[in-house]
Formats: sequence, structure tokens, C-alpha cells
Amino acid sequence: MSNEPVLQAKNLSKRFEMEDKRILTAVDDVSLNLYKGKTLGIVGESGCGKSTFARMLVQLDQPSDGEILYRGKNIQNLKGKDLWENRRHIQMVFQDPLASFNPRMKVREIICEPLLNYKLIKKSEKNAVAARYLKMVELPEDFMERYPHALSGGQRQRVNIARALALEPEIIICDEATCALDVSCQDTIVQLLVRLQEQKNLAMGFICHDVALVSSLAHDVAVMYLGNVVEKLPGEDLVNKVRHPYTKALIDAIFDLKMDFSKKIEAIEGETPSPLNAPQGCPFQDRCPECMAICKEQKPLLQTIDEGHLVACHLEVN
Amino acid sequence: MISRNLLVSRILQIVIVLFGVSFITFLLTYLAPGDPVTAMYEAVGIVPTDEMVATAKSQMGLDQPFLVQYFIWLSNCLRGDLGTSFSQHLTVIDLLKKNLGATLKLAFLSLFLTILTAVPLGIISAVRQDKLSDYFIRSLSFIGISLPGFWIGLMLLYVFAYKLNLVPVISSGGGLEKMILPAVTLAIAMSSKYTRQVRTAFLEELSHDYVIGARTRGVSEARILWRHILPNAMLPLITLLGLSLGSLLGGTVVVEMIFSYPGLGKLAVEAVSARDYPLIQGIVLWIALIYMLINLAVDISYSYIDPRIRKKGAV
Amino acid sequence: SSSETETGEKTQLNVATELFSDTLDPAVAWDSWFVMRWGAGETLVKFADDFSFEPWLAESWDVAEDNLTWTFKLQEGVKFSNGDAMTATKVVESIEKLYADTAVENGGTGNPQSYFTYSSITADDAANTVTIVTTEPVPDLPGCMAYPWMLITNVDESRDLTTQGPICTGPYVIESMTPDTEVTLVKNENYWDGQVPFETVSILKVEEPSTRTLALQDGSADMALSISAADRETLESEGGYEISVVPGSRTGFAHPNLNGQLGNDTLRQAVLMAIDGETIADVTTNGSYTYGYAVVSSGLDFGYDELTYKFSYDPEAAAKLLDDAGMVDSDGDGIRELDGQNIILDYKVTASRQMNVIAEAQAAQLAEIGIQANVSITESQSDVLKNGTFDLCASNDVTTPTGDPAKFLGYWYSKGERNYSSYSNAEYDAIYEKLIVEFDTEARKGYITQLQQILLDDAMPVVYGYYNYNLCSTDAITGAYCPTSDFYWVTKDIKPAE
Amino acid sequence: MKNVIAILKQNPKFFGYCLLALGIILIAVMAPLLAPYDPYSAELVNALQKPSAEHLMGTDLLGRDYLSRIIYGTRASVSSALILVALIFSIGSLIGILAGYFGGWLDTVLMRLADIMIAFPDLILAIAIAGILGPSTTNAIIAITIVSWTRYARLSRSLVLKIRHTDYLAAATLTGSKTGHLIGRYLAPNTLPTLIITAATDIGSVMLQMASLSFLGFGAQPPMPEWGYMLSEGRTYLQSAPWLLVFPGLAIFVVVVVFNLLGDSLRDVLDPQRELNISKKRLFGKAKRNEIEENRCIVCDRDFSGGDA
Amino acid sequence: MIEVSNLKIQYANRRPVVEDFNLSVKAGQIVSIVGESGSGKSTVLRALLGALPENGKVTAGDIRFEGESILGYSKKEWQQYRGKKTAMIFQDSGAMLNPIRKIGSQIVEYLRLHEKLSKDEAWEKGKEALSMVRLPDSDNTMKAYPFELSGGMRQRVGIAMAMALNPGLLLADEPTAALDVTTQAQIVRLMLELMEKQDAGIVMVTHNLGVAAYMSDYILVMQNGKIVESGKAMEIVQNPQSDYTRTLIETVPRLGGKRYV
Ligand SMILES: Nc1ncnc2c1ncn2[C@@H]1O[C@H](COP(=O)(O)OP(=O)(O)OP(=O)(O)O)[C@@H](O)[C@H]1O
Ligand SMILES: Nc1ncnc2c1ncn2[C@@H]1O[C@H](COP(=O)(O)OP(=O)(O)OP(=O)(O)O)[C@@H](O)[C@H]1O
Ligand SMILES: [Mg+2]
Ligand SMILES: [Mg+2]
Repeated sequence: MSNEPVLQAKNLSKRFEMEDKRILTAVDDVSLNLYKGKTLGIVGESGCGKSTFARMLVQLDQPSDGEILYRGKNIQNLKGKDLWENRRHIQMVFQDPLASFNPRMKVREIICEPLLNYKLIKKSEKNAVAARYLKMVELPEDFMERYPHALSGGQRQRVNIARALALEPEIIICDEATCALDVSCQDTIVQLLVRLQEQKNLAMGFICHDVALVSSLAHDVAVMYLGNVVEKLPGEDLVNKVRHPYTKALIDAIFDLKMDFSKKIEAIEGETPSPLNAPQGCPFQDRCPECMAICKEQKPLLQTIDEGHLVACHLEVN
Repeated sequence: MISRNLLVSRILQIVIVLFGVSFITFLLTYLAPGDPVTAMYEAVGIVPTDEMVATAKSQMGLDQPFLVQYFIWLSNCLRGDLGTSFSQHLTVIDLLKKNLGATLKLAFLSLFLTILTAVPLGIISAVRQDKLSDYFIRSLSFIGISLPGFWIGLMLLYVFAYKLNLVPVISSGGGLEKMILPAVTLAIAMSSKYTRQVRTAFLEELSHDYVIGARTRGVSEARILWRHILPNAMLPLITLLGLSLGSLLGGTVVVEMIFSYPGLGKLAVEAVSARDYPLIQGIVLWIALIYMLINLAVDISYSYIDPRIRKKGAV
Repeated sequence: SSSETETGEKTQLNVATELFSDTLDPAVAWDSWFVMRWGAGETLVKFADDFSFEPWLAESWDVAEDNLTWTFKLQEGVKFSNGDAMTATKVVESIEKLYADTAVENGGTGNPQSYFTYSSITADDAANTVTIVTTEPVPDLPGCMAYPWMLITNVDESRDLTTQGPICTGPYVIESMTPDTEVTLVKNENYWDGQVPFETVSILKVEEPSTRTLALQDGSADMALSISAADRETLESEGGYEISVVPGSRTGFAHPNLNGQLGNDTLRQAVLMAIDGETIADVTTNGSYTYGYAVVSSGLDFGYDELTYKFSYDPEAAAKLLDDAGMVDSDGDGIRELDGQNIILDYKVTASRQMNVIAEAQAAQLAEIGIQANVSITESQSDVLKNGTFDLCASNDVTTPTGDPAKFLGYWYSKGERNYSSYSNAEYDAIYEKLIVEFDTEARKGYITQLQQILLDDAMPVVYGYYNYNLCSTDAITGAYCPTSDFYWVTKDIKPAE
Repeated sequence: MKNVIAILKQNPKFFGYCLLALGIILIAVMAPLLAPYDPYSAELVNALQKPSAEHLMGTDLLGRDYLSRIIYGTRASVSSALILVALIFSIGSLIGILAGYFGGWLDTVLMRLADIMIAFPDLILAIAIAGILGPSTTNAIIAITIVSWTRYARLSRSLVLKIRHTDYLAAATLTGSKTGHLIGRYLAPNTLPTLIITAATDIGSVMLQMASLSFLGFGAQPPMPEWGYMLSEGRTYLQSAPWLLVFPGLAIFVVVVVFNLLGDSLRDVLDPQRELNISKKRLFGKAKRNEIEENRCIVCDRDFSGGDA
Repeated sequence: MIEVSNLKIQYANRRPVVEDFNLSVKAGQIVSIVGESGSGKSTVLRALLGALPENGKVTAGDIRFEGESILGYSKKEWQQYRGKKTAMIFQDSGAMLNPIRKIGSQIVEYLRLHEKLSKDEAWEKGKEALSMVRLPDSDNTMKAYPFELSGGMRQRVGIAMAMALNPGLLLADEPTAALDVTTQAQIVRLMLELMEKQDAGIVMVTHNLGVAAYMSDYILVMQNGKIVESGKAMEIVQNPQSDYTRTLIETVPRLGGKRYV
């Protein structure tokens, strides 16, 4: 990419210790970058570590290994006031729009809270500020008087976005921000996000398990499997340039309205292994139709195979 | 079926808590005004001279610093010697043993009565939610919860023993008839509470998806109730029953006092009144131990009944 | 139930009592009382209801000229329950063991020693006599020998007295005991003094007075002790009960602490005048006490009728007395002040024998004349007395443990150890010193009367009255009655009704 | 204020119970006006009179008017129960919120302490404390506080832990809210309703506990009119003067019922889940959600002496 | 097989949530119902199973199963009808099983409820059903508890149970909504295979238009309790008539479709 990344995750890992002392590796040595004005999409199945990765990026959790650089500065060990100062640059939109609001706060308080926290506005300005942000996310002004439970899912998600943008962050991470919504609602939210990104030149992380949706808005897409990034490629290449067997399987499993309805659905067999006992070697080995001997022993590394296209697969050794 | 590590760590936890309990009890009695030596002489009807007090104190090690005293007591305790009661001329262990039987009997009888009434009533109440019978049962249990236990006891005594002459007021046999009124008194309060809880547990289970599943599979209502819901609903109740049993075994002070029932609770009140410190210590420690062992037993049994817990190996 | 044979004849006696002992060892505390009350133990001498001495295991006794040497002639043919004969040697062993066990050096109570000490005690088996030489003159030695801990036991060192109890001579033999709960006795097959009426006796501890009443009513107890006056009335009106109430030898009273505010004579007098002792005894305790102002019971022959009392109930006069002495309520909080201090009396009581109720009634009356009394129940009454942490401390004492109240009157002997009031009156001390060495009964009575009068004049102490023992029995049995001495409950004379 | 009125209007049941509870408190406050006699004034000759026109509830042993004593007894019972609940509520909740929020060693220490306190036999510990400190209402309150705070500590801690993992707390942290703000704006308002409901339902049971202690002689002392103690005094007269037992027992019962009802209806008013629950739909739907929640928060650690409160 | 005519359903006495609903399914046909949230899709399914919540009521119209109206069924007939003639697959079939009883025992209970079988026979038949849905180790699965299986496996158990007795009609309420895409594909494939074998009629509710289009013969589009469009799957997808259907189809994100950036 041409410009410098605003946020870099370098070899991030996150391990949880279970009650019975076993180790769960949720994120395993992931390196990804976010650029100004660009969207990084992350796809993968449930439990593959997307949210854990996102929470580390926004400093809600501490990584077990690796570092996070904001504008080249390591921010992962920030504490107290520095951490607080730094927070305003990186914001997040959560998946479940209702769960991410205090049920006892009105929309006005919700939107103004970040600004008040950083003393960017006075209490008396709350109405005006709330109105401005509601307008930005295309909601009528009088919504500021409502409680979150009195909004529809799409409306809530707009408020959620307004809150995340209130601090004018440079980076915004959306963790399955549209998944709880039905398709038409999802569509308008995505349009809104994309427009705001353009307006404010945001760096955006967009996490979702819907490959089609991610491909439609992300400049770059990383595919995660069992805590690992197995493939990373430009969004438009998802249609026809994917190389990793898992990515292929993902794409094959999509039911598309324009698909060939007579075609037999090709589904890979088996279940995703538990991150508690991830296999040695390639994480995808159990389900891979083209599994080789080496895959059971050695973990493939991410390699660049094309401009902006990285794959972690032994098939790609050339 | 539970992992040994977890069992060990639970037992370790019990030991730590017992340690804390004994320390706090010891501290309490240490800080208490009035001194145990005088209390001991008192108990046998002597007003000791200062000299007697001093000698006895040094004999009993009571002139030592607090921590030293505690560790002496603790090491005796670890050797199974809880000391001798000041007021009752028996070793604390003997006294505990003596009162335990009566308490055990009463505890189990009242628990039995409780289950016998609360489970059917609770189920009826849940199944017939918002019907007349539900309101009736709920009102009854509400009344039961709001009545002071000792008052119920006194009234039962008045009505059944005196007015109706159905139960002997006292009996030398120590048999069932002696326990019946105290047990009923305890059971009234407890089953009022449990009826509510059984009802809640059933309602909760009734709202679970597996009930819907069973219905869509054509399983009959009766079968759903007894074979599906009951075992599930028992899970939370077992914990509560364990807790109740724990406190019942710890003695049911008021009821024991009213019915002159020679259990641990009565022993405890007498020990407190007589400032019988070794006995107080013994009782408290003992009850704490029982309480935690029962808790452990509940957890273990829980893990046997609930596969979700068993399979995860959590105790 | 189990108390009847197939022919319907009653074979078990059931007794309900509030008082109980923890052990069966006569050397421990007051536990000997119970061994005796339950019909297991007997002493050489027995009290008649007028506190005269009657022979029991001893046939007769006399004292030598030196006033120190006492000779007891034993009853012939007495056997212990295990069949051993009660010889003079056995009696001596028994007494020696008691003295050894209770010696303070051995960790004992020291109680018998405080009654008398002996320099020698010898047995003459041939003559069947026991000779005791006391270290000091003890005029009431026969009374001391009637005291429960003197019960005669067949000494057997291998026996665990605490749980098995001693081997005695009474009509019943202790079979088992659950401390604080229940004692079972069985017939003594070797009883020396006639037929034993019941096969078994069951004594149950029943703390609640009302439960004891219920037990009588539903027949689960044949006799019960200390039935509340209110319940006695109920029983009486129901009929079918033998209710025996006697003005006992116990006096209920409160020690005033003269080191506190009550050291003020006027205040003490006013306190006495503010209290309507008669109503309290008759109404509040419902006749559990018989009112009297002297420390020794009016029912006993110690000169009550000769005494004069100046502080009878008269609240107006009491108030005036206080007004005149300048003890007025100057700060308007309803409480009078003495030397600028509110008069607040710390009134310690125990809950036994209705003393708490009496104290509360008194407190209510004192409040009327502007004196506050805070009644609190204490379990360690002797601690309170010894440490002087009281203004008034209730006490309920047997005044005549050995036949006359000489020991009891030691409470106000300023050189005595038990002068808890810190009372001091030289005249009193002088007479008291004469009393304790006087052997002549009439002379003793004279001294006792004088001592009482001195106390009355000095407004000492606050007397509640004399506690009436009571024992109620159903018509299933006969012969149960309440002795004045409080020592004998189950006797050979209690029989199933015809 | 408008809110309060609105809430009351929407919940007529709750309003009713509030009035009843207020009535009880009024009786306590206005006891001197309501009581026909001085509750302390003893007319010894009038002892143990049956209920009559002159003395509606009869007289006690010292000839004191029983009705007046019952009326004055409201003071002792209600005030000590309210004080107690306030104490255990504030101490317990504070400890629980701190432990839950800060976690780490603070949590470990506090919760171990709570474990220890829970392992104590509660009524016996209360008796021991009251016995050792000497019997009085204050000491009884201290004793019950010492044994009861754990209930609130555990409850509030679990509530805090639940909230700690919610997205909205994460969002608040992310948007720069500081600890004080989080506790004041998020943790407190979202835990307090449940805690308050629990406290309201607790008033009744605490009252029973106090009465038990007094009944055993470890609480209120004479001549203070207190129902538990009055019962204890009266039980000697079970047969001859049963009214001495009946009236204080009924008084306790009525007050406990009112406060229990108040607590139950408060649950309906404050239930934070209510809006969500109503929208919950289920197949064969039978159970009402808020009823299921009923008790759940009261089913705390253990019950007081096996239910013989 | 099943004929629904002019169905109207009301909860309590509120506005009807389903009105003028018509549906006809023949053996071997799959009919999908799609539409916005709250439009009454699940309500219809429940009505077909005679399992409306207590406050719900069919106030007009008729439901005929094999020619017979099911609305007048007795309790006994309902029990026969549910599970034997019809079966239901849920969004999370695992949750529909008793969490503390083994899967095998619940299958055995179910089979013996509707057919005269010994325990062993039922066990064998249960195993057969499980292997039919390609659960690798059917013996182990029978002995497992629901929580021990992954979402996909549980869904397969649900399908196996639903199909075990060869019901004439299968009702499926969002059978793949809780699953990952790869698992969803597995389940879809499985359902189609089994359909071919057993020749049952299926009524399926789904949010996923792609799945609906791929699987079904007919699609019903619902909005606000009313059918806004119905017809052959292909026609609806390729040539939607109503505006609502059109926006629905347009907004579904597609790989290689519209890009926002
Ligand atoms: N706090 C935690 N403690 C233990 N394990 C955790 C924790 N948080 C997440 N995990 C585990 O880490 C793994 C990755 O979880 P994560 O939430 O990141 O997945 P995800 O990709 O976001 O899944 P989904 O699409 O379902 O949201 C999962 O197996 C999860 O169970
Ligand atoms: N038990 C009930 N009582 C009252 N109204 C109900 C009940 N169950 C459902 N409803 C209402 O009926 C309407 C239809 O609900 P239904 O569940 O059938 O919708 P749906 O199309 O399945 O929605 P979704 O796609 O979200 O599952 C909704 O408005 C819902 O709120
Ligand atoms: Mg996630
Ligand atoms: Mg639905």
C-alpha cells in the first residue's frame, strides 16, 4: 500500500487459560495493518478469534504476545492517563446494538458521553451536539430523548456509529456491526459507514462472517481460521482469485441468488476443531480436501504470492 | 468422576475457610469482655480469688500472647482435642457427639416433611399458573414465610399438645413423637419457602426450549413434567436443600429452645450464655465443617446429576 | 405408653423439672442436690419441714462438751444399692472422699469446707458410730450433715461418677443420664426402708414453665416442679391435680451497692418506700413469693413478728423524702439527681425464679418517683457481685441450708468475704461474731432477730419476699409434696394412685 | 417527583403497599399520639387483664396496657429492621461492587472473607456476638450485620461481574469513561435496582431475625416494648394469658407481610428486565419472565437457621 | 398434503398477526416462507403444528392435513399428529433436547412413543437415523449429551429425529440461521438428499433468500402478516413483482455484486 499504516498489529497472539489450566489460543500470531481511508475486512467462522483480535486492537484486552503500533508508536503497554488519551483515536462499533448501550441512558447522553469524558463539550451544549450527530447518521433530532430499547435495530446501530464517531477517531473497528440487522437495514448501515469513511478519511476494520458483504466494502480482506490469518487479499479479488482451500470452501458455501441453482452444493466435511486443542501443523488440515503430509507437521507461513495477496498454505510453495 | 485436582483444591479451600472461622471465633472470644477463668469457676459455683484466677490462667496458658494461645489451641485441635467445656464437665467433642444425633434426626425429619409438601405444591402451583389453586398455594406459602417460626412453634404447642392433646408435650422416649412438633414447625417455614422455589424452578424449566421440543415430538404432558422437567428443576433445588440441611444440622436454635429439644442449637445458646468459650469454638467450627462438607457433597452430587458439569470436570 | 404394665398398673413415675445437673458427681458444684432430689441419694440427717433435724441414715447424734466432737449413731441394716452394707467405715470413706474431691487444692469447689472442716473423722464399726471432730465449734453440724453433698456413697474409685453416678442408699438407682436432658432411675432392689413403689422413674428436663404445665395436663408427666402461678390457677380450676406450695426457706432480695449512689441512706430508704412489695409478690409473681420485709422468711421461726419496719410502701412519702433531701429533678428529664448526677441504677438480675419480673416491676415503680433503674439479665451473678458492677443485684438464696440462717446473715458481716454490699455496722458485726459460735438454739434465735432488725433500720437490703416452692402432681400418683427445704423431690412415699 | 407519581400511578398495587408500609411507619412515628396509655406505666394490680373495652389487647404482667406496648413496639421493630437493612445493604453492596469491579487480590481477599462468614452458622454467630457484646438492640443489629453483609456482597459482585462483560461497559471504557464515572453511571444504576428489590424483600426477614434474637434474650431488653421480646415474656403465660402471645405474633406477621408484599411489588416496578421480557415471545409460551426472576435474586447464599427465622 | 386456506391468527384480542394466508404443499415439495422480521412466519409454522402459544388463536380459515382439518383434533390426536405425521426442525435443535438426558435415550423415547418398538429396536433405529444424516460415529453420538456436540452436529441430530419416522410433513424454522456458512451448506445438502429419499413435503422459514431460492420449489414472501408475493422460486428471484420483494433481493450482498467502494 502506498501510505503508512495508522495502526499495525504485529504478531499478535492471545491465549486464555481455562479453569482446568488448559490453554485456549484464540488469536495466533496475527499481523495486520489498517490504513487511512481504507477498510480491512476480516472474515471467518464463529469462534475463529475475530472479536478477540478486535478487542486487542481497541485496547480492551491485552495481547499475550506481539505489539500494536499506532502511528508507529507502541501503544500496547499504555496505562492510566496515556491509555485514556490514546483511546479517542481508536473506536469500535459493537455487534449487538442493544447490548452496547446502558439501558438507563437516553440517546443524548449516549452520544455526548464520550465528548464529556474528554471535556470536549460543555454540558449545556449537549442538545446541539446530539442533534448534530443524529443528523450525521440520518436520524431525526427528537430521537435524543429516547431510550435505546425504544429504537429499532437499525436506528440503534446508527446511534452506535454516532457514538463511535463522536470523538472523531482515526480508526474505527466494526465487530459484526451489521449482523444483527436484516438485509435492507444492513444495506443502509453499510452505505452510511462507507460514506462517513470517505468524508472523514477513516481507517476501518470491518469484521463479519458474511464473505459477500465484506467483499463488497473492504479494500483488503483477511480470512481467519482457528486464530490464524490464512489468506489476505484485496476485496475485489475474493470473487475469483482466492487460493487457500479454506477460502475456497467458504466461497463455495455461499448461496447466491445469481448462482447456478442446478449445481450441487460442495460442502467441506467435518467440524472446526476447538481452539483448545488446535492441531500441530496447518490448522485446516482435518477438513482440507488437499491435505498433504507436510500439512500435518509444519504450519504454513503467510507468503506474498501477488501484489497485496498473501496465503498461508503449503500448496503455494513455489 | 470429578477430577482429583479439583477435589483436592476444594478440600484445601475448606481447610482454609475452617482456619479463618476458627481464627475469627478465637479472636471474638479473646476480645470479649469477661474472662474465661472466672467464667469457668462461676460455672461450678465458686467465686475465685485473684490468686486462683492467676494460677489457673497460667496453667491454661491464658497469660500467653494471643497468637501463641491460638496456635496452642489450633495444634490441640489438629490432634483432635477441642478442649473441655467450662460449664459442662465434658470434653467438647463428647458434647458435640451427644447433641449431634438429636439434631441429625430433627434435621432429616423436617427436611423430609418439607420435600413431601413443597414439591407437589410447587409443581401444582407452577403447572396451574395463575389459576385458583396457584393463588391459593402461593398465598399459603406467603403466609408461611411471613410468620415468625417461634410463634408457629408456640401455637402448635398450644393447639396440638394442649387443646387437642394429640401429641405428648414431653416424652421420655425421644422418639418420633417428640420430634414431630419441632419438625413440623421447621417444615412449615421451610416448605413455604420451597414451594415458591419449586414453583419458580418449574416455571423456569417450563419456559425452556427442550419442553417445546418434547411437545413437538408428541410427548405427553405428564411425561414431560415427570421425566423431563422434574430432573432439571431439581438441580437448583438440590443446592438449596443442601444449604438448608447445612443450617439445620447447625442447629435450629429457636425451635430447639421452644421445644426443649436437646440439639446443637440449644447447646450453642447455653454455651454463649455461660461464656463457655471452648464449647462455642467447638460448635462453630463443627457447624462450619458440616456446612462446607455438605456444600461439597452437593457439588459432587450435582456433577453426577448434571452431565454438563460432570463432563467439564468442574466441581 | 411404657409407664403401665399390662394390668394397667402404673410402674413408671415421670417428672418434669426445669432444674437439672450436668453430672452425677456429688463433688461437682450443686450436682449432689439432684442425686438426692431424684431419690437416689440419702444423708445421715434429714430436715423436717420446720427445719428441725430428723434421723435418716443416722439414728441419733450428740456433741461432746468440747463442742467439737460429734458422734453419729448409724441406722442398722442399711444397704447400698449394690447390696453392700453401709458400715461406719463406708460412711467415713464417703465423707473423706467428698472432702478430698472438693478441696480447692485439688481443683474442687471448696464448698463443703466452707461449712465446716474437721480435724478427724473415725469409724467404729462395732458400735456402728462415726465420730467427727471439727476444727472449730459448728453449732449446726447436723444441719451440715443434712446438706445434699453429704449424701453417703459406697466409695468405689473405679467408678466414673460423672456419668454413672455414685452408689447410694436411696429408693431408686440411677440407670442412665443424658446431661441436661433426661435421667432414668430404676427401683433399688436392696432398699433398706420398705417397699419401693415404682419400677422406673424418668426425670425430664423441661425448661419452659408452660410446657411443664402442658406435660401435666396431657399426662406425660406425673409431677412437675415450679409451675407458674398463673398455670397453677388453671390447674386448680381444672381439678385433678395436687398442688403443693410451701413458703420455702428461700429469700429473694437485691443487694444494694453502698459504694454507688445507693450508699446514700435517704435514697435507699426512698427506694424501699417506692416499691409496693406486697402487690408485686401477690400480683406480679402471682403468689410465687410471700411478701415480707426481713431477710429471713416470715414462715420460719426466727422472730419475724418481733421486727419493726419503717419503710413500708408510700410513694408520696418517698418522693417527699427525696425532695427534702434535695434530690430533685432539676434538669427536667424526669430523673432526679443526686449530687448533680442523674439517679440511674444498674439493676442486675438473673432470669430464675421470676426475679427479672420483680425487678422490672420495681423499676416501673421507681420510675414513678423519678428514679431510673435499668434492669439487665446477667448470667454471671457472682461475678457481678464480686466485682461490684451493680447498684442493685438480685439474689435468691436458701437462708437455712443447714437449719438456721447464720451463714446467710454473713452477707452483711463487714469482715466477711461475702459482704457484696460493702455494708458496715459495728453492732451487727459484734452480734454476728457471737452468733456463729453459739450452741444454744434460743440464744441463736435472739441474735438472728437482732441482726434482722439492724438491717431493717439501715434500709438493707431490698427484700422481695420468700419464694414459695411448688410441686404439682396429677391424680395418677399420691404422696408427692413440696418440702420446705428444696432437697427432696422423689421419695419412697410417692406412690401410684389406687 | 413527577416520575415518582407516574410510577405510582402505573403500579396501583405498589402504591397500595407503599401506603400500608407508610402507615406502619406512621404508627411508629406517632406512637405517642396513638397509644391510649403510657407503655411503660405499670399498674401492678391490673396485671394480666383480658382484652376489654378499657384495654383492647389486655394488660401484661406488670399491668401495662398491651395495645400501647404493641403500638410502641412498632418503633423498635420497624426502626431496627430498617437500620439493619440499610447497614447490610450499604456495607455489603459496597464491598461487592468493589470486589467485582477491581477484581484481583482485593476480590480474592474480600470473597474469601465472605466465604468464611458464610461458613459460620449465622444465627449462632449472631447469638455469640450479641452474647459476647452483651444483649441489646444495638448489639443485635451489629451481630446480624456481621453475619448478613455477605448476601449483598455476593449478589452485587455477581451483578457487577455480569455487567463487566457487557458490550456497553466496554463501549463506555472505550469512549474514555473513567473509573468513577463507570461506577457511578453504569455499575451503580444497573445493580442498584436488583439490590434494592432484594433489600425491600429482606426487610421482612430481617425483622424476623431481630425478633428471633430478642425472643432468645439477645436483643431488646426490658422494659422496652419490642415484639420479639414481648413474645418471649408472654410465653410463660401460654395458657393463662394467650393474648400476650397472639398479639405480638400477629403484629410481627402483619408488618412482615406488608413489607414482603412491598418488596414483591417493587420488583415489578423496578425490574430492569421488564421491557425486554415483555417483548420476549415463546412457543407454547407459558412462563412469565418476571415471575421467573422472582426469588432468583433473593435466593441468596443461605437461609437463616434453616428457615426457622 | 397440507392445505391452508384463508388463515387468520390473533394473539389475545389484538390485531391479527397473520391474515389471508394460503398455502398448499404436496409430497416432495419444498415451500419457503421469507419476509421481514415479525411478519408472522413463525406463527404460521406453529399453527401448522398446532402449537400456538396459549394466547394465540386461529380465528378464521382452515388447515387440512391429508384432507382432514387439524383444528378440531383432540389432545390424543395432537400427540399422534405431532412427531408422527409432522416433525419440526428448529433453529437450534440442540436446545430442543433435554440437556441432562443422553441423545440416545431421547431418540428412543421419541420412537417408542409413536411406534411399537422394543428398546433395542428403537436404539438401532435411532442409530440408523443418525448415520443417515452422516453423523460419523452414531454409537457415540447416541451416548452423548446435547451440549457435547457442535452446533452443526446438533442440527443434524435434530434433522435425524425429525426424519426418523418418515413424517409426511416437515416444518423447519430457520434451520440454518445459527450456523456458519460451511456448516449451512452441509445441512442444506443433507436436507435435499433426505428429501429425495423420503418424499416428504417441507415448509421452511428462512431469512436467507439464497438458501430459499436454492432449495425450494415455491417461495412465499410475507410482510406484516400478509403474503405479498408467492410463486415458483425461480420466478420470484428472477422476476420479482412486488417492490418489497425487489428491494429484498437487491439488498442481499453478493460476491462479485455491487461494491460500495
Ligand atoms: N475471555 C475469554 N476467556 C476464554 N476464552 C475466550 C474468551 N474470549 C474468547 N474466548 C475464546 O476464544 C475463541 C475466539 O473467540 P472470538 O470471540 O474472538 O471469536 P469470533 O471469531 O469473534 O466468533 P464469533 O463470530 O462467534 O463472534 C473462542 O473459542 C472463544 O471461546
Ligand atoms: N405469544 C405471543 N403473544 C403476543 N404476540 C406475539 C406472540 N408471539 C409472537 N407475537 C407477535 O406476532 C408477530 C409475528 O411473530 P412471528 O414470530 O411469527 O414473526 P416471524 O416472522 O417469525 O419473525 P422472525 O423473523 O423475527 O422470527 C410479531 O409481531 C410478534 O411480536
Ligand atoms: Mg465475535
Ligand atoms: Mg420467527
